[in-house]
Amino acid sequence: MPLTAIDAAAAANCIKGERKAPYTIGWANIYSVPTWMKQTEGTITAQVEALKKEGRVKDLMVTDAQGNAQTQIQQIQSMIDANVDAIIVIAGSSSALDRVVSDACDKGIAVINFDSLVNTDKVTSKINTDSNEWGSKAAQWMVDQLGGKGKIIIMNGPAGVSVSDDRRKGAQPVLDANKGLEVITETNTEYNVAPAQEAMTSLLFANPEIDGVLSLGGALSAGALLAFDRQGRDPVPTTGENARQFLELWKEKGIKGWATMQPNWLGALSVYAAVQALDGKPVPARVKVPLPVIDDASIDSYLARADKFPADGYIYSDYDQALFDKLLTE
Amino acid sequence: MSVARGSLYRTVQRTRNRGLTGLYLLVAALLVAYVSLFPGVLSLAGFSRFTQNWFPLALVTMAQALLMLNGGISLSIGPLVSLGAVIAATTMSGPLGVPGGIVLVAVTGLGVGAVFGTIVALFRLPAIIVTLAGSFIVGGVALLVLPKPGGMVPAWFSDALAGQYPTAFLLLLLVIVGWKVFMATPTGLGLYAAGDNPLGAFRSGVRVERVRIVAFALSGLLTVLAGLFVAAQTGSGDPVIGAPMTLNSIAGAVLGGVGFLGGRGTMRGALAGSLLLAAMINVMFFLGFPPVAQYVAQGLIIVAAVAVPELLSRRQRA
Amino acid sequence: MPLNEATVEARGVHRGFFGNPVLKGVDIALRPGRVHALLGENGAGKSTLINLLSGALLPHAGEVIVDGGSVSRFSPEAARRAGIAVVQQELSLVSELSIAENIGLGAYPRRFGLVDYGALAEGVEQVCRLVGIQENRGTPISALPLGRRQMVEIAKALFRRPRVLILDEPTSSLSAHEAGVLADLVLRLRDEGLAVLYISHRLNEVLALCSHVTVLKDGVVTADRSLAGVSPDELVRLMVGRDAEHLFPSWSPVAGKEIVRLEGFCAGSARDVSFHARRGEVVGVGGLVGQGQEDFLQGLYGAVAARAEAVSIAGSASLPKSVEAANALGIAYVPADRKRESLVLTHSIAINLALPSIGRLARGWSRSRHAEAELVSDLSARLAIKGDPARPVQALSGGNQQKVALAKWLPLKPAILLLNDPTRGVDLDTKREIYRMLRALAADGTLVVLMSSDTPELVHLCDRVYVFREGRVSGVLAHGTISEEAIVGAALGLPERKAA
Amino acid sequence: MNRSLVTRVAAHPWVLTLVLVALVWIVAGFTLRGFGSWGHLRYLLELSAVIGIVAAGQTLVVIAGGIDLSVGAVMTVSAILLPLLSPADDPTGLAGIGATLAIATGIGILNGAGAAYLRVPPIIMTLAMATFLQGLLIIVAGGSAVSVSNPAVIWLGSARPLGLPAGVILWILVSAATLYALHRTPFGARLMAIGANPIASRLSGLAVDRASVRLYSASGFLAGVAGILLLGMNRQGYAGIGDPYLLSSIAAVVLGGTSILGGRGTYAGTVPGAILLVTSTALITVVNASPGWRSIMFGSLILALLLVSGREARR
Ligand SMILES: Nc1ncnc2c1ncn2[C@@H]1O[C@H](COP(=O)(O)OP(=O)(O)OP(=O)(O)O)[C@@H](O)[C@H]1O
Ligand SMILES: Nc1ncnc2c1ncn2[C@@H]1O[C@H](COP(=O)(O)OP(=O)(O)OP(=O)(O)O)[C@@H](O)[C@H]1O
Ligand SMILES: [Mg+2]
Ligand SMILES: [Mg+2]
Repeated sequence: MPLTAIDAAAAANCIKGERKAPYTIGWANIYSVPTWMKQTEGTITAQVEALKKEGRVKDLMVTDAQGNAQTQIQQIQSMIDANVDAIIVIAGSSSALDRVVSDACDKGIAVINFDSLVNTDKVTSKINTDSNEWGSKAAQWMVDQLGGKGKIIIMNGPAGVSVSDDRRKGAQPVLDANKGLEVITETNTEYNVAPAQEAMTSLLFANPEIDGVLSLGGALSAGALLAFDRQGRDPVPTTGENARQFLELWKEKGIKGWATMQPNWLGALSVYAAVQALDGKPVPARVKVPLPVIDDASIDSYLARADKFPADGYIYSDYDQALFDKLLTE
Repeated sequence: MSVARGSLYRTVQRTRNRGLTGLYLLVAALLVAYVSLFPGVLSLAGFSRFTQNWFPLALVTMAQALLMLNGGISLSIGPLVSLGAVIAATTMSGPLGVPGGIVLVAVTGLGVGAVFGTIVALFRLPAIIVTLAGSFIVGGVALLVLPKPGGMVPAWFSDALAGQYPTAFLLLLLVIVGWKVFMATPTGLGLYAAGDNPLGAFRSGVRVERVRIVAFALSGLLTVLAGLFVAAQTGSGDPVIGAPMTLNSIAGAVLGGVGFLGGRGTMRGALAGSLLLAAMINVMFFLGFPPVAQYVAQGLIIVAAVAVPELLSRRQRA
Repeated sequence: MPLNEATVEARGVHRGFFGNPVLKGVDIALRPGRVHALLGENGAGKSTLINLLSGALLPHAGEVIVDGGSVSRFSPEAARRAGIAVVQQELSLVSELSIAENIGLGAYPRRFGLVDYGALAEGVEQVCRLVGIQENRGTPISALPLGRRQMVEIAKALFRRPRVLILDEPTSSLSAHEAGVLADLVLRLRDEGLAVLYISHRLNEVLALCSHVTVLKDGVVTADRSLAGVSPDELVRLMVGRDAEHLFPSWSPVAGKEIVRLEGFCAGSARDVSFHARRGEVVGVGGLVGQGQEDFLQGLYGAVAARAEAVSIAGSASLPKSVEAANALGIAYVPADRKRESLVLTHSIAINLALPSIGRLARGWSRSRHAEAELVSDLSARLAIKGDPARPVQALSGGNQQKVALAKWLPLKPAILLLNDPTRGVDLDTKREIYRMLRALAADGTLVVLMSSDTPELVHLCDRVYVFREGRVSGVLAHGTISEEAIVGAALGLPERKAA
Repeated sequence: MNRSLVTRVAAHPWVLTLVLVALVWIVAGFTLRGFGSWGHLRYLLELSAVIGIVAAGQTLVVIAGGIDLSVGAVMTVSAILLPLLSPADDPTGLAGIGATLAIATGIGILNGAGAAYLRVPPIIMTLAMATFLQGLLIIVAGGSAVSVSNPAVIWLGSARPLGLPAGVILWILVSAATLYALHRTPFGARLMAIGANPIASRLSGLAVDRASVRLYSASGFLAGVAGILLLGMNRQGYAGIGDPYLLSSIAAVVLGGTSILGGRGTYAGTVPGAILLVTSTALITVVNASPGWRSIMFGSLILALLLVSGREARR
């Protein structure tokens, strides 16, 4: 992972003024209801509890913008007004939060942005996996599976959202390089089972020949598999994310599968990074978390832990402080 | 016949506050709570920021109230906000520049609104479903203009509108003055009349259909202006940023006492309703409510804002 | 313009609704300086005709002529410019706007494109004085009682400085005093040279005001003549095509068991009312409009909150808390504003008639179509309600609508029937039927409480009359002492009132 | 003859919606591969069943002059609560269903009570309720939710007695009950009257407040049923699962010719309205176009259907 000197120099970004432990941390959530968010918040609060015990964090202020980027701006503004020491944020819009986030940075507040990123670089650190890589790796696996030839359907997340757009963009060069792979059609749905299943079912009726499903995240793949199953069609190689339901179906139906993930512990890592930065330790301006891959070899190890995760949740890879330290110093 | 010029106007204005005392008190209480929790809001910058956050909601609430007063409703407020934002973000840094962008956004809003209004008025279709279908169309166009968040609004323009100064508040005052002027035109009063008693208004010589189209067009204008402001506030465009605003605009208007069937309610009430929604978010933050409590409190405050005045007035009547 | 030239004229106009012809080649000519009466039964097409004359509807055939020229593409706006103003039977007011803004609606004085509130206030002031509106001009319409709204509607017509003034049943919701003001006004306007078209079911008004009459029957004009020297009986004959019968039935008082006794009753603006009545009586409730009579009735009906010091009503020692409770005690109420408070206009006549009985007729969970149909045909026959019961009640004329509003309570066999102005806007024949029915119900042992703004009704129909003034009973007139003078005297609080 | 047909259709706008569905199906069946197969049509019906069942409650509420904006949230809550409320030792799974429906109905009762006794406009009451339920979901979602193992729910989502999906059969039952309630019971007649003129209804002795409580509880109950069916079809409940059904339910009602102002309408129109919506979505899905264009096409299709069926009669 190339980390330039400039990045390292910018590591002390934002933080100014009297910032002494224990710190107050603001967690500006965009929407706390979805299970992924709930699990992520779980890792955040767990991390905060641990840090509280060490006396390094005093308080965690949580807001929920109910999916409204405007509200999120207002809430981050309130966090600035309350002069919290750090703000952890998943952006409700990759562009809309730029101004308020850089405002927070100007006020000397550590800003850690993970998952959905803002465009501005005026943050202490951005922590994420690489969405482009997500798409290209999935597409590459599909090419390998099908031997570079076949008809595939691409399932995307919601339109107009950066993550889903970036993943799709990442897949494009691979598809261009392998003209034997024909994209019959694409869909855009929420990252949820029901709409994905619905869309896939319609496509199954319209397309008698499908060789692969290149699904780019969330629970889309589970929806696709359910659609194949319920229409009595033989499943085809499918990519996806670490949704527990997908992993279980993959095993149960014995398909050729591949999955990666957006680890929920990015939340915990963000809290950890915020405190590190506030403590004056170097934190890279960009932390690119490598994509964990789940394949036929590793799926069993994930399913073995399935019980610890909600049925509609995501089985994320293990994490510990050593991993965090490694990611933050790399 | 010594009617002082303007005294009629003043009396009329005064009676429009009827029934809003409860809401005004609630809003005042929230604002007092906010100020005591965070005195910084009294500084120029603090005040500017707070009004900036309120402004887009105020605009869309007015847009919705305008239609509801006329007996309509719009479910395409959210997508239209997005459309305004993406047009602003894609044109303003291009050859058209800021003025060109503003004009283009305004024309789009007026045009889209007028088209909806025409369909509703001439084909006599229910506004709710026309604008529901319209929301998909407008949302689709926004996605075509800007498939993912991006674009750019010149920094000076952002700073001018959403910087350290209470420009948003001044703009809001301007819009309110504009509304007052509109409500002092025959068309403005016709808007109420056509909402409350369309047949009577028609027989009185009000051009009910034209008034309806005007209402939709103005509502479209206010909506895209909210989008324009959002683009300036955020410095960029996002094709789905407006989505939650549809329901919020309805909530603000109904909280403010604007009725569904037309002709009932006032714009001042709607504005108070939107202020209530905006202030509530900040107050809950400073009270340190966890998300669960935020949801519950929000629901309770909304129900109470409507139920308490009603119960009190029933008590008085009995 | 020569005085005898017609200002507005309809020639051979045809108009129907959904294939049902209402007007079949009607002629009418309104001339300056003349008050022209338009008579006809409910549903004869009077309102339809004036809608044609005022551009609110377009004729299917024939033409409307203004100042000698035929008009194409007529509209309310064009009619206003031609100086035609209409007081519609259905109010065309906007409840949230103020009196002044309503009066000016559609004809605002402007300055720089804005409503000139100064000029509006002046213009409104003039017409308000003419019609005697004292309320603050900024008061919203929703705060006014029905009668006052009607006056605003008249002021609104005058505000347009019309050459032609069309009044469609303007007095049906007015008090006697307001009606008097209006009559004077009409005569004055006539003398100023206006052409006036006057529609009313009150023949004495017609005789007092009008000099010419057009009678509509079954969509055609059956009479178009001067009223000079026409007697009331002749007028009735012109209208209904046969000799006039007595309007009021004769009856002999019966003294049934006491069914209502109230002391210190308060509801809404009604204060400290003492009231008692027996089965078999028709008890009148009179007074100027809006003196608490309506709250009194609605309080008895459980529709507004009420309390009393001592109560005995239909065998119960407490007031009904809700409308259902009142119904259960056998109390029924016929509201004044039938379109708003009584009928479900868009629904069928049958449903409207059956609505209060539907639950009782049901077998188990299901509605009994058969029993309902029987009930409906029985009621339609008993009250001679015209029209297919499957049609919406809004397609009925006002009089027939009123019959529906009354008839739906009969299956309940009410012990107490509360009526709020039941003959408003109702034609003569129907009035007669309603009066006969009220007395017949009384004879069967029902207590009928009749609130009315039509004083002759109280005089000729009631056993006793309670007169209200400022929320209190200002006089109780017993049989034999009831006269128009006594009622008006008590209503105005004159000292020589007779208390029973 | 011709004319009486026209007037009949004008008097029953739902017939037109039905004709539209038939037309769309026939045209699509001949032009699109796979559309006309029995399996596909059956699937469309199955999807329509979910919308149709929520929209049954919505139809009742709208006819009575109200609106229920909490149905989506109620569906979500039901789908998420059901696995939690199903005791593992109940082999039938009916206990869990009963408990879930009781909660859904309870939510409806609260809506109705707020609208009737607190005089909160239904739109605000149900919107606030939806907000409350979001709060509830934060507590419940992602907690100990387990995959649905309730046998009755799984059966509902996958069985095909008589060759018809169980969900469709359930829908037929709900439709029959709704049509019966609306057109054959005193309750239905009263709802229509209340929707057309609440003041007159009250003065005619109809228990308007009580009716409104019953009405919203029916809507809550039916949203609960739809949520359970949706859970059965997806095997998994998640936050947001019910969200798309709020607008769909309203759209189905209005496309079916029910007046959004209340007082007039029938569930007989909502049924084809629901099918029309699902069909439109399916048609748009198989078109290969950018998301923006798809959205535009969907909106235009609804608008076109609306124009063809030209509702709200001239005054
Ligand atoms: N808009 C309409 N649609 C359908 N039918 C109508 C309409 N307006 C009037 N009618 C019918 O035309 C007939 C005549 O109505 P109109 O209002 O002209 O009667 P009218 O003479 O004014 O009666 P009234 O004395 O009760 O006022 C009525 O029986 C009514 O059924
Ligand atoms: N089928 C209908 N559809 C729509 N409007 C109708 C219909 N039938 C009648 N109307 C309207 O309702 C009115 C009912 O007829 P009519 O005028 O005879 O009653 P009314 O005299 O106005 O009642 P009232 O005297 O109490 O005011 C008509 O004037 C017309 O405007
Ligand atoms: Mg009439
Ligand atoms: Mg009449």
